[in-house]
Amino acid sequence: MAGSGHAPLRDDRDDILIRVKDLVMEFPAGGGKVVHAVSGVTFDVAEGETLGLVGESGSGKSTTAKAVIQLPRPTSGSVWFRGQELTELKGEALRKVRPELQMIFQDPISSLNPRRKVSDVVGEGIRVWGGSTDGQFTEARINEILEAVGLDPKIAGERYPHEFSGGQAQRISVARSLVLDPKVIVCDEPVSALDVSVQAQILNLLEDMKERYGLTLLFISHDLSVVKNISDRVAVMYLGKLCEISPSDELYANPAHPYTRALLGAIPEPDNPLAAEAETLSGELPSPITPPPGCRFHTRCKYATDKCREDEPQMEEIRPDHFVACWHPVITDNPVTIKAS
Amino acid sequence: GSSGGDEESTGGDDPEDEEVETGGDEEETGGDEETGGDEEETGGEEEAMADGPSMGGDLSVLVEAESDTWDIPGANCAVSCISVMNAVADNLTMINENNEVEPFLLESYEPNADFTEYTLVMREGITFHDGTPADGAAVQRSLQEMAKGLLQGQVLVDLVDGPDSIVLVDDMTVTVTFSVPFATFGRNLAGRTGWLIAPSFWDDPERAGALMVATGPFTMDEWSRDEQTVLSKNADYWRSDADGNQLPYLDSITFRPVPDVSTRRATMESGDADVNIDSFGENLDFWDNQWTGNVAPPPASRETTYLLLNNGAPPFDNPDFRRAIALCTDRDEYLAFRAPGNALANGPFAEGDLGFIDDPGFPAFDPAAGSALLDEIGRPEELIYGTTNVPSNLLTAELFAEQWATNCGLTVNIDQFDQSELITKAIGGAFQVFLWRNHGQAHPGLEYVWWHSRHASGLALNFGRIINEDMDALLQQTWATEDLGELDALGQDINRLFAENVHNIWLNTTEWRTPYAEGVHNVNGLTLPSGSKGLTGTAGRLTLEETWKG
Amino acid sequence: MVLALILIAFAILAIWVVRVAGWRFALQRLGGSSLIIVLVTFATTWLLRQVPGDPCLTALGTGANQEAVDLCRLERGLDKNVFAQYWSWARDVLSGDLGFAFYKNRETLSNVLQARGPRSFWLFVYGQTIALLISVPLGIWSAYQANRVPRKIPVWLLPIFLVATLALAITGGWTLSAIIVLAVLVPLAIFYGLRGGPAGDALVNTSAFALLSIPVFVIGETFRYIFAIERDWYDLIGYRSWGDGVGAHLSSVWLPALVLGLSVTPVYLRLLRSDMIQNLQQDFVAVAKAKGMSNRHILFRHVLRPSTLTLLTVAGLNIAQIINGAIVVEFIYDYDGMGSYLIAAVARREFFPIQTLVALVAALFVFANTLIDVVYTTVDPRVSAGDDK
Amino acid sequence: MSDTTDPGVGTQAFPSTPKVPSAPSKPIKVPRRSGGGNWLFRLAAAWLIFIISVTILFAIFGDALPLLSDPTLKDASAIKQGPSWEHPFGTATFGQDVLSRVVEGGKISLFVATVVTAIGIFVGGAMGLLAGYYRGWVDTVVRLLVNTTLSIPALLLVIFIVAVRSQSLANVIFAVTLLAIPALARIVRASTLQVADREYVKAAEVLGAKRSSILIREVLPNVMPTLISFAFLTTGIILVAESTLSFLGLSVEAPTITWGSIISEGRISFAETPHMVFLPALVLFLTVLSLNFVGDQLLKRYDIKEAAIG
Amino acid sequence: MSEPQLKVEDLRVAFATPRGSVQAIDGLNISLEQGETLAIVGESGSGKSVTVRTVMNLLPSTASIEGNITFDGLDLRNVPKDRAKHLWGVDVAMIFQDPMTSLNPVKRIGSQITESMRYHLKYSKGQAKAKAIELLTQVGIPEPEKRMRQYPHELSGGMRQRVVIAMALACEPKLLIADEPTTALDVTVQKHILDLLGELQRERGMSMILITHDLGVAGGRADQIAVMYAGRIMEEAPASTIFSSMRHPYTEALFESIPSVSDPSHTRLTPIPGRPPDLLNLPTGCRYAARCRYAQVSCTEALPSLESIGTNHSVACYLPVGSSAAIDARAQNEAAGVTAAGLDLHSNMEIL
Ligand SMILES: Nc1ncnc2c1ncn2[C@@H]1O[C@H](COP(=O)(O)OP(=O)(O)OP(=O)(O)O)[C@@H](O)[C@H]1O
Ligand SMILES: Nc1ncnc2c1ncn2[C@@H]1O[C@H](COP(=O)(O)OP(=O)(O)OP(=O)(O)O)[C@@H](O)[C@H]1O
Ligand SMILES: [Mg+2]
Ligand SMILES: [Mg+2]
Repeated sequence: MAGSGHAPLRDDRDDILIRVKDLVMEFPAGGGKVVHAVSGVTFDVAEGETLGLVGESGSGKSTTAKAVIQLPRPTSGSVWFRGQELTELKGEALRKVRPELQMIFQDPISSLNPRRKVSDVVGEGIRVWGGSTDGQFTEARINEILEAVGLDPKIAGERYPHEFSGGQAQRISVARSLVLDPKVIVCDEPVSALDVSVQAQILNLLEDMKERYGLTLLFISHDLSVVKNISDRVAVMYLGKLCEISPSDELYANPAHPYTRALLGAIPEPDNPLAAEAETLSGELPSPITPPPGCRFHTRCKYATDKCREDEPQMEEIRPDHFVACWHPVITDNPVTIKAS
Repeated sequence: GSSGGDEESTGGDDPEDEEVETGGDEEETGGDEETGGDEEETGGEEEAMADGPSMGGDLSVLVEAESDTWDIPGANCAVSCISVMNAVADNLTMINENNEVEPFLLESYEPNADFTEYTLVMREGITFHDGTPADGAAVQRSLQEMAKGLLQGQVLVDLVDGPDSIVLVDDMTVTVTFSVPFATFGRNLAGRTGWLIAPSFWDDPERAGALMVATGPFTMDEWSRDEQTVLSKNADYWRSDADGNQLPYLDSITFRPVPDVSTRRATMESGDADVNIDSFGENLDFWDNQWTGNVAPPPASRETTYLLLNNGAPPFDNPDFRRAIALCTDRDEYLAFRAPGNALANGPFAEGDLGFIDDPGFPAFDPAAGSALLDEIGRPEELIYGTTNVPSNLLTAELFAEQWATNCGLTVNIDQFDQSELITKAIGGAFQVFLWRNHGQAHPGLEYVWWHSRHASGLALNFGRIINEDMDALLQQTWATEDLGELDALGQDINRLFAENVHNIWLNTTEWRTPYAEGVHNVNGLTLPSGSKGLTGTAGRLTLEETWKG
Repeated sequence: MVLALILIAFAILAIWVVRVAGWRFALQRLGGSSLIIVLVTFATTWLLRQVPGDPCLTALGTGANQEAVDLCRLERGLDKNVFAQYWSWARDVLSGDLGFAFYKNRETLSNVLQARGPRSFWLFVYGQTIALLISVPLGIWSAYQANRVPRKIPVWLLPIFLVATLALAITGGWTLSAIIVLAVLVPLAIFYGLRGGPAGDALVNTSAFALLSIPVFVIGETFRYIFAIERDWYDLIGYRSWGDGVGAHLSSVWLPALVLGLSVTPVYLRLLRSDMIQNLQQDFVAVAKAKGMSNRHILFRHVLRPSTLTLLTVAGLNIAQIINGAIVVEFIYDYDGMGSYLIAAVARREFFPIQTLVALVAALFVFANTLIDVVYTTVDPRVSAGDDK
Repeated sequence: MSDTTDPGVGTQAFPSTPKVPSAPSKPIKVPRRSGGGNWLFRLAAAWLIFIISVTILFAIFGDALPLLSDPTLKDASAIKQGPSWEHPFGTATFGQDVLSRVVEGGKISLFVATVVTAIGIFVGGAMGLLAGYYRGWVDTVVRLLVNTTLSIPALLLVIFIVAVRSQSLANVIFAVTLLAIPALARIVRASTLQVADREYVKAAEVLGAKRSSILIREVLPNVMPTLISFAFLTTGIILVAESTLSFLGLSVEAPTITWGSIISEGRISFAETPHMVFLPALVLFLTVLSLNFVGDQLLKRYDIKEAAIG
Repeated sequence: MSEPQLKVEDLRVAFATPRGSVQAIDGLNISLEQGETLAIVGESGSGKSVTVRTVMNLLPSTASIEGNITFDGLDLRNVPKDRAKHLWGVDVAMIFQDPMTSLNPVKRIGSQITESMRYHLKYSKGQAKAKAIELLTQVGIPEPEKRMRQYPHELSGGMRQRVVIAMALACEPKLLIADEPTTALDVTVQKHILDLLGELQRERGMSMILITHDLGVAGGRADQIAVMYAGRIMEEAPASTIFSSMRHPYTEALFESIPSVSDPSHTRLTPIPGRPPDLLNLPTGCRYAARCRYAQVSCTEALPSLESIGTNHSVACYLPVGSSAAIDARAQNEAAGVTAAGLDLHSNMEIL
């Protein structure tokens, strides 16, 4: 898998909001070595769309998402946002775009400053951008947003983050990111730390907010059900590369990449039809410092051939809008259904 | 009591002698005072009546400072250094208890009539620790080296042709000639100038760090800086006691420099040392009344503690200002708080010494008069009282600062610094007023360097920068006579001169105590070859030649 | 001799550092260390030149006259500017000439180091040993008690302790006020100590705080009074070397070492204790408990090692500061080590030896810290040398 | 203290209650667990307030307070006397009332300690914050400075500084501050590193806040508890340090009274005047102990890992 | 039926905290047959870990415990001293949630595995080592000899969890307690770990308590599932029945709130409103009443007890799902728009 290529870019559409091309992110690993966290990822996100990003831990999901908002700036590659090449923006110019691109973090508690009142946390964006010196407006805006995320502004605004439960804290995070009227919100595992009963609240909230404010989401999770539920398109990552990208229903019905199939097979549902595929994944995830040549998945793939070990597969469209980077994609005509218990 | 017999001089006359020492932890205050003379006699008798001396034993002695070098001509050889040297080296002459000069290492010692030429004849049969003979040549060499030394050179500054006027006449005879009368030379020979040091020491290219080699009762075996100086018995020592026993009695002496006075006292109390020297006022009562061991009898001659005024720089260059400060100083209060039971001093000479007068006319405490005088001449912006940063000295500083401020409305600043700076400031004249302790050498002529204008410029030993023609004249006269009566009269004149000009503000005579443990006998006892008793123990200096343990 | 031994020890340790951590790290550290040493010594040089007072005048004392002083200045290069002086000092030191410790008697610093170095060394070693001997067991005990249920001890034992303490105190002849204070505190301490649990921990912790709150010199002075004067358990006779016999040697050092040790004990104790408490809350401790391991096993085999990390770091960072305590202790016990020499040297304005010593201390500091970084990697395999903690 | 009042009672069997699962369950009676030496904390705080208010009261009302008199009032008839009803702490070398001197000395000692801590916290805190947040060369420089200072024995540095400049109050404060800074900088840096890693700091960056404003608005408030806790500990350490300097004759010039100067005056004749050593030392001790204790409890309360300053 | 292997009766656990007493477990009953797997599911803070820690004797001294726990007829709260020394870790073993922190970072894998064998079973070094290698092979770690000498940080999360399992199995326990053994792991790894546990359990005939908050995990692996909420068991049933015929409103709500892979994307989820009660200040009546859409006045007045309603199926509810009373109650609440416990059924907003 783990391929490159610009095929998934939908250059024919004019509502593309973000275009990520050949994104590479490397970190120094000490001793002169380099961690290849993300290596040549290409995708785009249309306005109003939700792109889900799944993959094992360490596959580079967070790194990709953070590179999109230039925190930190990628090692190479381009990130294009509404007519601007973000990687070329410097200092103040970059800061000016920030309000358009917001982020929600995984840990609801540690992403809120424990020493600031909720209204301050939420109003921070307005303060930074000083939209209006009119305190009334600021307050009205904060109240509006708090209400929108389901918190009573009168009660919640005056409290401190630690007085809230995880779900409520995540609502505050959402409110904070919404206050500047962003176009895009990057959600890095926003529900992983939450209980299932609360997770649904946040997922619903995100959907509502998307509708209400016309948001575009980049949604990361390792829970495949969650990603399916919220995404329009889903991209599967493996060891810093994209394997497969497709509309979500299509992906879950016709997973073509062996890795995607293995992932789906690992979903803990009784009678999972793909369960056998998950067996291959028992091997270790190779080190991102010395990624395997050719297809990065070949070390764990039961279909792997010599070709896979030498040549890197490119993204190819196997069905309308369904792209796979694999020399041996599984293409069948009977869609799989993983029945929920 | 100043009976005639008291008039004696002590070993030290040389400049280094007393320079200070307000510096150490030792605050100079006297303890319960008894007149030195009386105590001396009774003490001496006690010792003499004790059982005969026994041989052997190791003595552990605490001294207040380490010596910087044994290269005496340039050394800052103060009380601790002198105590060690006394045990290692012998003097050419000694002072007896009647304050007269007697030959010691010398067979004979003869000045000419006007005290410009001296004939010194060396005793036969004496050898240095290294076995070489201590003959006339050695005497010549020693004196010459002294004359070349930075410090001792100032004592012998009036030699006719410098070191060349020290001439070896025959094997055992040396003559020394001076350009001016120098009647105190014999006394100098009883002090640092007169230690006979071996040529091998002088020849040592690294003699600044070398062990002393001389003729004394003990040989210097080890010198671990700041830790200890170890001496051991000189088996070939030339002297024996009245019963014919070979001197010294002790096998060895270990001198341990312990600068902190309270540590020295604690060490004595804990029984970890045998002998101590102490001039710390607050300890005197302890040694006199609580100490279970003995205390060696102090001699009459005592140093004086005073406020050293810099006569060479404003504001103390103005005699009226000096007088005003004296008027503003409540010396009785000082005595009460800082030197309880000590005798008030009105002049440089202690009671019982040559030149002492009870009331030389030193201004008495009169704040009104002082204030009035200051109103007249104006008050300086601030007065700087310099002191080392030792707690007890700070207390004294505080007291005077407060007196001058409340009595006479002066602004006094206490400038505190560490010890070494005190000396450098004093020699350089960079001060206004210091607490000081000096003099008490029992002979006005020996104070020459401290007061003569010849020593008052540049880096100078006349720290107070006293420039006074009358003083110069009087000092010169003390060098021309050996008559004790005459010297007494001259001393009194000097005393009055001081009172009149208020060159210094005299405070009190300084008491030393030499406590030693039970079982130690005859500390500071010394019998001269003539059979008379030597004058020892001045200003805490130890003589251990005839000390024994048992 | 001593210097040579020290150098050999240094070399062996350096080789070990290189072996464990590699050349890269060693060179990197060498660079950083040299920078620190140069900075420190230059700053010292510069500062010393600002100090009023003249080393020549101080050395010559009352014997000074202008010519002698000028000659001395020339001989010591004091007439040149700071940079030239620094350079000449550095050249001398690098060429092995440490200079005169006492100008007047031309005693070299090497001599002084040889005579006094071992004293400070042993004082340091024994002080640290005592500190560790007290702080480690107490720290472990205390940390362990922090989360334990106190043992049941009948309250009526308290008056028994009290009476016993009083009886001991009276027969032992303590002074009245001490009896009153101790008669209350000692039984309480025994009681809570035996009882253990959070109260036992609080007892140790509070005692550590108390010790931290008393100036060293008060302890030193009091101990001198009690142990050297009141009872003759310590002889104020100064240092005795190993050559004078083990007994003499130890008995000449134990009290100053104890005082010095006590001054750092609370620091070590509290660090170890808080680290241990923290580590005792780690999951792996629960796992070990679930494995049925005994408490002793868990404490010593699982928790102790990772808990020494902070202790090590702090010990390393404080290595230069031990001298502070040593200065005070050496002063009170008339123990002629390097601490008291340093003070005397400053008083005498002996610039060059002070610079040399400051450089030595700085070198010791950086070396010890480098060493500790390497030890770190063996204590905690997760850390690799050179990581920023 | 009896068993039952001890806060640490733990895993003990409870008398088996009748098993009534369907009834509204009665909560188990659990002995209330105090927050770990709370009463000690209050005691310590009370002592601090007491010491500070006595010192302030004295500053305002002077010798009008009972038992206190002019600390410089000399009395030749009562030199170095032990404690009595008239002089609860005894008298000093000039017969001054030691208690009054302790109160007066407290003014200076506490002033020195507070000022040093304040400046130390300000400068050291700023250094630590900048180093911990901006990292890079700022960090390198700060760490170099800190390590350099730590590699010189503190006392030596004080001696140098005091020797270069005089022993005025300002200089002593300056010298001691110089020593307090590195330790504080180190602690604040460590704490900043931790805070800067938190996601709310990243969130502020995402919002487009300027780095300087993030430092002040997000990082600083969260480093503050550490700073405040260590301020207490530092004040205690400085009080002890000042007394040690006094002992070595390096603290503020006479006749300024500090706790240290009283103790070291008493030390001169320890055997005769133990009251001048122990009673002021006791006050110093209790104050430092309280400061330490309050600081420690704050650390615990804010759950800050103890770093070493000592 | 014989006496169950593990029996917990009316367990109550409370913690003393500075802010008051935390009633973590409140009248909990469990019985586990030899060889059986019991899964405990529930929200965070519902008391799952406290329950098993009580069994493992791992609670801190701040905990007060009431109730009876028997294991193989042994009263676990009063074990004789000599038996206690070799009980936990031998007969009962436990696996913790986070493999990253469960291993001592400064000790080699080998010594961590062998130490309990050496301590409890008095194995010699060689014996212990051989056994450890065998265990590592069993849990599927390649090159076990090499791994023995490694430190935990050199292994991946999945590997570490295997090591932790090997450690727990070292003394061949009869009962294995796994407290969320896969929560910190990737789904892919999770599957393998769970398969492994199942396999080992079958091989050794161990009983197991599996704690999880993932119903899917519980469903596939357990014989019996207990749903916990606020320190109490709400419903307990065989895995096969609980999915098909859950009776507790909480269980029902839990199922509804979970997104399913089989639903198309953007399927609207049904969250459970509100949040669990404050354990410091528990309400009277059913703990779930405040969030329950069926809640009636009676629910807020007295605590419902766990009643058996079928084979191995019991539920603690006055209005079990599917009962006519429940249907009525819900309809009634819908009509009113608000439940007797004050829950607003129509507002989307969570009022604080
Ligand atoms: N700042 C960094 N420095 C060095 N390596 C990094 C850094 N950030 C990420 N990496 C490495 O990059 C790789 C990708 O990490 P990333 O956090 O993007 O993964 P992820 O898919 O988000 O995983 P997870 O599900 O655990 O969050 C990992 O191997 C990680 O160790
Ligand atoms: N040592 C303790 N002191 C005080 N409260 C505690 C303690 N241990 C647990 N609790 C409380 O007991 C309750 C139950 O905790 P427990 O750890 O059993 O929950 P859990 O169901 O395992 O949750 P999770 O899924 O988060 O692990 C929680 O409210 C917790 O705060
Ligand atoms: Mg991530
Ligand atoms: Mg849990």
